[in-house]
Amino acid sequence: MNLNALWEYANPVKFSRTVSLVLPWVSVLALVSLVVGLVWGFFFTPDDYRQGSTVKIIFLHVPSAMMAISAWFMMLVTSLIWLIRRHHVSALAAKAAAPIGIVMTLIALATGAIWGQPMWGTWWAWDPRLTSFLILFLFYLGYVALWEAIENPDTAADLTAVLCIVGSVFAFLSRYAVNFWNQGLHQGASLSLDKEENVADVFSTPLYVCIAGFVLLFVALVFLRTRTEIHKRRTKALLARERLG
Amino acid sequence: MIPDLGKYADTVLSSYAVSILLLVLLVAVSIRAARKARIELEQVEGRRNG
Amino acid sequence: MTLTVKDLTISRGGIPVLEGLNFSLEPGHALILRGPNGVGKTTLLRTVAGLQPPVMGEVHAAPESFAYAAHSDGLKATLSVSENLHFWADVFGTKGIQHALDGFDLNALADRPAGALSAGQKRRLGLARLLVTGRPVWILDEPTVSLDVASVELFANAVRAHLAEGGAALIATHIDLGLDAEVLDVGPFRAKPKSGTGGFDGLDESFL
Amino acid sequence: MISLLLRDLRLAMRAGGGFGLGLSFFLIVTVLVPFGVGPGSALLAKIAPGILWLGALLACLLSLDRIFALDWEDGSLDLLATSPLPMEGVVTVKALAHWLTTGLPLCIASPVFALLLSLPPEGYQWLILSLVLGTPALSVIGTFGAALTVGLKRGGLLLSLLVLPLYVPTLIFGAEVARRGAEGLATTTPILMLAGISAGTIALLPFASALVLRVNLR
Repeated sequence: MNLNALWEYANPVKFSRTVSLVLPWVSVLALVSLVVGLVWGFFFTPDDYRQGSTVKIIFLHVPSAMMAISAWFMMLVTSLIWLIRRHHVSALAAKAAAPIGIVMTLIALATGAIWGQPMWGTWWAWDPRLTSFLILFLFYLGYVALWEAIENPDTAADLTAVLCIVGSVFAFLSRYAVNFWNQGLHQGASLSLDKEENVADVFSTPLYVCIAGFVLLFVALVFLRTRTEIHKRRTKALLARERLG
Repeated sequence: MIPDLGKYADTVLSSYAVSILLLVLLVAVSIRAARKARIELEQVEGRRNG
Repeated sequence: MTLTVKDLTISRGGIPVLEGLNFSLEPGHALILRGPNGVGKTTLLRTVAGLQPPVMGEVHAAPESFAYAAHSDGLKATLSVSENLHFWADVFGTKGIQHALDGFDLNALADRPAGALSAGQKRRLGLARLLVTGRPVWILDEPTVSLDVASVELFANAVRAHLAEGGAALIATHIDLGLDAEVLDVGPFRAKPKSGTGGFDGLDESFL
Repeated sequence: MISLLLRDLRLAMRAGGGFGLGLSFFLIVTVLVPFGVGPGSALLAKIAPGILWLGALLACLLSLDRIFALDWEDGSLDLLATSPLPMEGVVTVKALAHWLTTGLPLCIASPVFALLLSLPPEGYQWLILSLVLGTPALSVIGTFGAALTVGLKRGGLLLSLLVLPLYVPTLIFGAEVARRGAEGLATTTPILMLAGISAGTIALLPFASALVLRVNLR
């Protein structure tokens, strides 16, 4: 496949049309895998011998945490594409992804706190990984606030793109700073290839289904929200043109 | 219907409730915004072409 | 050739406002821009000065040849008139501010803080800044705002002297400065909505 | 560029320039802390490094929106952008001027404030060292935030929201140096990290700030 053909989707019309074609399928797939994964996880998994039934929270906590980071990473990539190739769809996709990232971060934080209450005996501990997500949450807030504050859409796209890149570096630094600041109580990454013993097989399959569901949901929402942003931009441009006469 | 969650029932149920609520809210807000943006655009386009 | 503008399209807030602009400015000449309010004169001047990028087309000029002056004069209220001028002279790497003080009749005010000047006096100081830049092409946006008749004459003389020395000036103004200058009405260059791109299908990267 | 620095310093010294404002703010924070947590010197000594760093950070934050706001309002920024000075240079000078009028006085005055909070004597040198190493990063990062929000109405609050998360690593390592120093622990690692962050931000961030400022002037 010719890689250059990919850039065609940077055209707002082509993008919108493709979204209209693909969105129903992605949405259905997302819904099905989310329902299957969560029902499987909630009803048909055994309790863990250490954590009891709280182990069922990983089906929400792990995928949302992964998506919280992936969403930011996607924003970083689309911001770079915007700065380098000036494709508006790219900038708008970054704008569209940020609120999804916020919700994912919130879910990760909330489930983490709720899980921590019986496990650690406290709602909130300044554990490095929870703290990192809190900082990520602040970055998301700043990013969205900057988009909202600026009137001119291209200026907003430029400034938020730079903020996203600079923010990524500092988020990365914060991660290490926080690790250094408090060597914590979180168990190692719940899902990683080299630590398979952490998550037993009975949990891993529904977990994979849930992760797929979250990814598909993210993709569907980004498609939908980006198309919304394209429509808004078009409306704004037409209104501005009307005012010019 | 609900499986035996033992002493952690509140914890697990509230996690699922909070998460699903947030996800549904996000989807609802996105869909509403999409509909609103589409209607506004159609109005402006209509005025322009009409 | 001091300044050449080719097929320039400029935009404000992402919407093209002027298109197909072509003009050039030779040393010793001035070009007056006219056109109704909001047509894009300020945007054009800012684009030529390099403060914002053009949508299409090119601006050719020797590097670092512009001195830009717009509605705000960039004066610091707590610095005196001569301190303000000395600062800009230092920034532009030129020596001496006496000719600037003379040119705009500011000698008597030299030690007064800029904050204590009247609006017209501030404007004169802002324009005197042009003389200390040592740049050949002046880009002026409504330079005569709040100037009285005598001060307008001072300004016109300063422009004439600048042109006589081989400088050039691009001025957006509504009053007649009595300069021997070409006039460009930018009204006819107003950007037109592209025909044939009726609906959503036709939208391009600027969403029009 | 030196003339720009001198001008900014002169403006800061003159009436209404806000010089010393950060210092006074720092003083007030330091004085208020014992009222909040009680006068016991053991507790104060324990939290002193963190409080002093937080105070320095907030004092820095307080004056950030002035970095470009005045030059934006009176049009100087447009004129500087068309001047021979490179934008990166302008941004660096602005950050330096901010540090000289805010960070440096904080570093110099910090022993007095440390005294008020009963910091153990062996902590003084580490506190000063950490501030000297860390406050330049605070000024440079803050200049980036100020460049992002220049020209925005009600930009001050947004500026804080944008800058505070960026301050996290500097604060952690800076306060860690001061804390470990006061407790007589090894300080090499946080010092190296703090110095690295400062050096990195000073070297790289002005390019981002200049880019952002040019976008904002469009």
